Amino acid sequence: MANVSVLNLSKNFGTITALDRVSFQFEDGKFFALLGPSGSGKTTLLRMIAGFESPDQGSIHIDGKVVDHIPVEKRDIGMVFQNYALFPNMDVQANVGFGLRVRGISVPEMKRLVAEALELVRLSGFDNRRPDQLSGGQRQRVALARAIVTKPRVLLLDEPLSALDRTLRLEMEIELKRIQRDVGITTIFVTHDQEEALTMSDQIGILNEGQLVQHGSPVDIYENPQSIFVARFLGEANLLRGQAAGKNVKLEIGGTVQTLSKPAYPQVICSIRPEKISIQKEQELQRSNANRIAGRVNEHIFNGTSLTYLVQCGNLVVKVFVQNLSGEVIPPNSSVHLFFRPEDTLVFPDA
Amino acid sequence: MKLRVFLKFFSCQWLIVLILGGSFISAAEIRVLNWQGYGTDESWALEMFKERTGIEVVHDYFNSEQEMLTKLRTNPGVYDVVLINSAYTGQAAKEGLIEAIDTTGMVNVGDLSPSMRNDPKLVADGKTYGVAWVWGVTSFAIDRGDFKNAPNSIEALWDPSHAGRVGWRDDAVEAVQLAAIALGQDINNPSDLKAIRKKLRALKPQIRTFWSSEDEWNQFFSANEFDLATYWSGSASRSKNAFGLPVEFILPKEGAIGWLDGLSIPMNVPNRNEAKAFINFMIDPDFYVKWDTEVGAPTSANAKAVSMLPPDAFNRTTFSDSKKVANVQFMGPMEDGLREKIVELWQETKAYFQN
Amino acid sequence: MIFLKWISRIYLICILLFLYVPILVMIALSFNESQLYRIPIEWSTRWYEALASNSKLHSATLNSLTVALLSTCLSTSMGTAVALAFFRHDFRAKRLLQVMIFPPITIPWLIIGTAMLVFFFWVGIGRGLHAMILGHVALSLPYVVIVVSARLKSFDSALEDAAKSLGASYWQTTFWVTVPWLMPGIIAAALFAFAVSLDQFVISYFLAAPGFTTLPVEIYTAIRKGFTPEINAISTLVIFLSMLLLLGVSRFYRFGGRN
Amino acid sequence: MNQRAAILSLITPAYLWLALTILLPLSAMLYYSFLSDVPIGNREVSWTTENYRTFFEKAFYSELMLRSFKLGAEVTSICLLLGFPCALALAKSIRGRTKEALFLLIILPFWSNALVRIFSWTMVLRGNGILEYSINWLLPGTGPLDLMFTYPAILLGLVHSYLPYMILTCYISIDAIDNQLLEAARSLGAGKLTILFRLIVPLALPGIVAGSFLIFIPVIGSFMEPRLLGGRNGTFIGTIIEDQFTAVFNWPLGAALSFIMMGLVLLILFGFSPLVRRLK
Repeated sequence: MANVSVLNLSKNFGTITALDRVSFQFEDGKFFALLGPSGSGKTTLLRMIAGFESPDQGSIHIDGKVVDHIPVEKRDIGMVFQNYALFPNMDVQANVGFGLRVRGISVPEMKRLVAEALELVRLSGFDNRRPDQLSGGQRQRVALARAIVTKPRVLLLDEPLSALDRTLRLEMEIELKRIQRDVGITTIFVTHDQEEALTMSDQIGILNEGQLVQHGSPVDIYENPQSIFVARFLGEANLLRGQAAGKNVKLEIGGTVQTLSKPAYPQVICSIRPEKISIQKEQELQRSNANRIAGRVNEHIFNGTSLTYLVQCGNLVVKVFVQNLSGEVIPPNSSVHLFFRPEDTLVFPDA
Repeated sequence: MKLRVFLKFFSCQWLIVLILGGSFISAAEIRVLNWQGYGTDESWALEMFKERTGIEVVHDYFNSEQEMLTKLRTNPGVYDVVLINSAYTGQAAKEGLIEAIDTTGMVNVGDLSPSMRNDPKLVADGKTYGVAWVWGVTSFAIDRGDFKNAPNSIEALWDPSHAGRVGWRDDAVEAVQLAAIALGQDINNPSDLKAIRKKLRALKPQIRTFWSSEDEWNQFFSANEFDLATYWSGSASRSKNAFGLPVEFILPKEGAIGWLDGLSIPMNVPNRNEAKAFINFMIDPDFYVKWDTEVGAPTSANAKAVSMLPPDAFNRTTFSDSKKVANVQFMGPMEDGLREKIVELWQETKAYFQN
Repeated sequence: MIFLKWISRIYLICILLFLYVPILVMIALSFNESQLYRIPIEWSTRWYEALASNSKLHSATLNSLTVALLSTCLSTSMGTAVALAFFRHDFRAKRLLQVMIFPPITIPWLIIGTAMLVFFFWVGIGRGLHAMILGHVALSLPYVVIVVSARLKSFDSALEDAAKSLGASYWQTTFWVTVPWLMPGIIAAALFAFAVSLDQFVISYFLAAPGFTTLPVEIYTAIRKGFTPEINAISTLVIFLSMLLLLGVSRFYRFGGRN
Repeated sequence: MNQRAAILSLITPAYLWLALTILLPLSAMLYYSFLSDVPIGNREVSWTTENYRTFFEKAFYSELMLRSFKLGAEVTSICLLLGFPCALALAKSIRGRTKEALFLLIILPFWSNALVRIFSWTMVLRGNGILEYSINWLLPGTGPLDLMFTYPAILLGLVHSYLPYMILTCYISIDAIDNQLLEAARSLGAGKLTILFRLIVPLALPGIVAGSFLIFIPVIGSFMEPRLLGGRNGTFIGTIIEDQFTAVFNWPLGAALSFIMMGLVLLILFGFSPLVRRLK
């Protein structure tokens, strides 16, 4: 187990820039998620830490030592691949024991360690199955057991859950987190699924177009996105264009809202998350010091625990999440007012 | 330490095996280069020879004189005895492919008819480069079933009534020489190659297929692929005797190609004495009489052997008739330049008139 | 649809019949008494009896098998290595080298055989077993590279990455992961190489040393100089042996379908 | 493992081998083709371009070359016409064990000696041969067929020898076509012929091209089949070259003719290269 840090990493594939001066520190024993849309460079970064790609610039340190010139097989890492990459010609035991065999560990010792690892992933008794005789979730566990049985310094996960169906994925998310906590291994996890990243990780790094745009704890990033990109990529956001005047923003769709801080630029975009907005019918209108905009309900989407309203405000459709407290639904075409607090009204410059 | 001792021991053993094996092989085995099925490889003869001398004989074969020469050139020190058509003996000697044979001690050499033993094609500067073995003629043979009367002219090959029914050996020199005979030219130095070219072109529609070996000839003949075909005298008697085919060999009035085959010893021969013993055995009457009567053979150069054949034998009757043999022209050495022209002429003929 | 199905079946059977005519004829004539292949056939096992005591054909067969076995081993291992190199790595001369693999199939064998004869004679390699193996390996190399590369196309290189991430060295990855996965392709390639070598007569004809012949060379000389149904007899035996071998291999390697 | 070292250790053995057995021998041949005679024994040789000049001076060489290329084109086309439907039927209308068994049966003839197969054809085709015998038995009085030693006999023998190549290469590329693709086409209303010519043939093109080259090239250099089956009509550039090496021993001329033939083959490959490139 170890710290991993990357310094100023850059990588080009031909004319495409995959990574652009990325620096980051992965702390010992923590679970990190690298999140980003496809093509953002997250997989490249992971493969570079593993050693499959070499950086054009910058360096990678594991445990404070530069590993740039150490090949994959000597880096002492564990990796779980997107499609698991289980060796089809070996049974579960041989698959899990592969890394031990390579390290020249004696057969009885190997068997003991493999049994231990299989127990950890709750697959005891599957030793002699072949990969094609396993279900998706079981394969995933084998891949995980195989990656951790050698007690690597870092565990790298390349979208390991993307091939599973939803229920299995939720189950594996919890399982994976449990195992990671039990083993206490520094884990770097690549995903494009924001929910996965939020639920599992201690720290999230968000990549876009080869650059690390923001990193921090899930709550921190969610609550304080530092760019429109992050605000939209992690969770959802309603974007309202306007002009700043002091702490007030005059919205294009009409009305003025307050923000917490004074924007430093005249043209701004306000971002408000749908769940931070409350909705009230015209006739029930109460006075409030919160920001308020008027609109008309277009339609609603009911999904049991909550309701989503699509509200037409001027030429803009604003999304609002409402917890299903009363079981009442505001009918379409009702005139409504939307309320949100100034501290939930985030402003970004309008590029 | 132990490994080294073991290796030493092991390699010593191998050395012994190699030396013993090597000497064993070299003492008991000779390699003969000849046409396939041409006397030297008759299994009964090799048994007879082994019984007499204890020498084993291994064969390698060639398809043409040129191939034989190339095999000698590219495999020095491999063959012990080689059969060479006397027309090529001089060239082989000049190229240093064969050595002069000291015939003392080869008892049957004395019985060879002197004209063949001392044939200038085989002997140069008093040195014998080839021991005369057998001779014969090349002309053609007919299927008796397809002819009412046996033809007596070589023009039968050009007879339109046998168009597409003629077998022809795929050999440039032989083809040109047969055309030369039909045109009355000298086979070893044809005076008019243009006329020969025309004659060969006229021949092309006559031809059914080309043959290259005696066996192929027999198969085509028995499948009734041709009415008549060029052939060798010794082979014709083999086809008749050994295979019972209705073959009749024709000595046309225009003449035929005569050849004399000699046995030679290549340069750097591995087993000179054994080779000489084998050549001596090949001209032995015991071998020849059995060969001709049971299998069918060309005529022996050994006069004594021929005289021991049954009185009605083809090789005794036909070839003792001096009138018939008078028109036979013997193959002599040929200049490289002429041979090249002949080869090209023949290939052009083969390319001509194809469907 | 049923109609098309039957047409295609009948068509396949016709093609198969066409492919097997000469083989059936070869088998039938091996039981024919007549040395000149006369028909109608008089049944006889005389050529098989003759075969039993024909030491020349025995040694030719043995030589063929030796050459085929040795050259198959060599060409399969070298060809697989080349296919792996092309699959795994990108390098400057790759395109050129890929093209360079093909001359053995794109140049008529006649030319290659004579060229080898000329060159081997010139530099003193000479003729014989070693020369034949040199030639046969070169001829079967492109087949091996093609067959193995075809199988590699469906190889998931994440398997190699996984092995490396687990600490396996380059060669451990090769021999423990990639080669076992490739095995069906390698076996198919080896079969191809074996068949090519066993059937090869042009190269063998030019490179065989006197007294050391292979079966095809023996058959070639026999066809031109003295062919007896013994050749049919031995060919019949060879084809039955091949059939057994192929059937055995097909238990491990599915020929028809994708794996 | 250093990348360079890995590549070198993987490819060096094979390419050294190819250099020794193909590259250097062909260079030696090229050298020979400019000599006046074979430099073996005590012969005097000199440099000359006569061997190449001969080809252009004697019309029959180029006629034979053309004849060989025509033969190659014809054999290839017939193999394509016969083999492609066969591969299609095998790949798309037969399933399971039968498919596997049929596939085995098709590649099995490869394992019998090519010469013996050709020789068997001579037994079938020749006068009083099996074909004539069986036809006369079925339809008495048909008389001789005279198929042996004709151009069609050569075609027959060569098509038989090379047909499995075409079936194999076409089969491999047709089998790789996803059935869902064909079903999609049918669901869009495409007829059988449309599917065949607009979908299957274009997708199977790599197999067709590979099979065609695998057949065309050896056929133009073939000499055994024409010799055994062609008789009087069996003279091609291949037989002429073989003659130069095995009967006449004019190696320099044989080498020159070989190089001219190889040059023409390369020209054709070059002409096809835009098509081949498009396939990649």
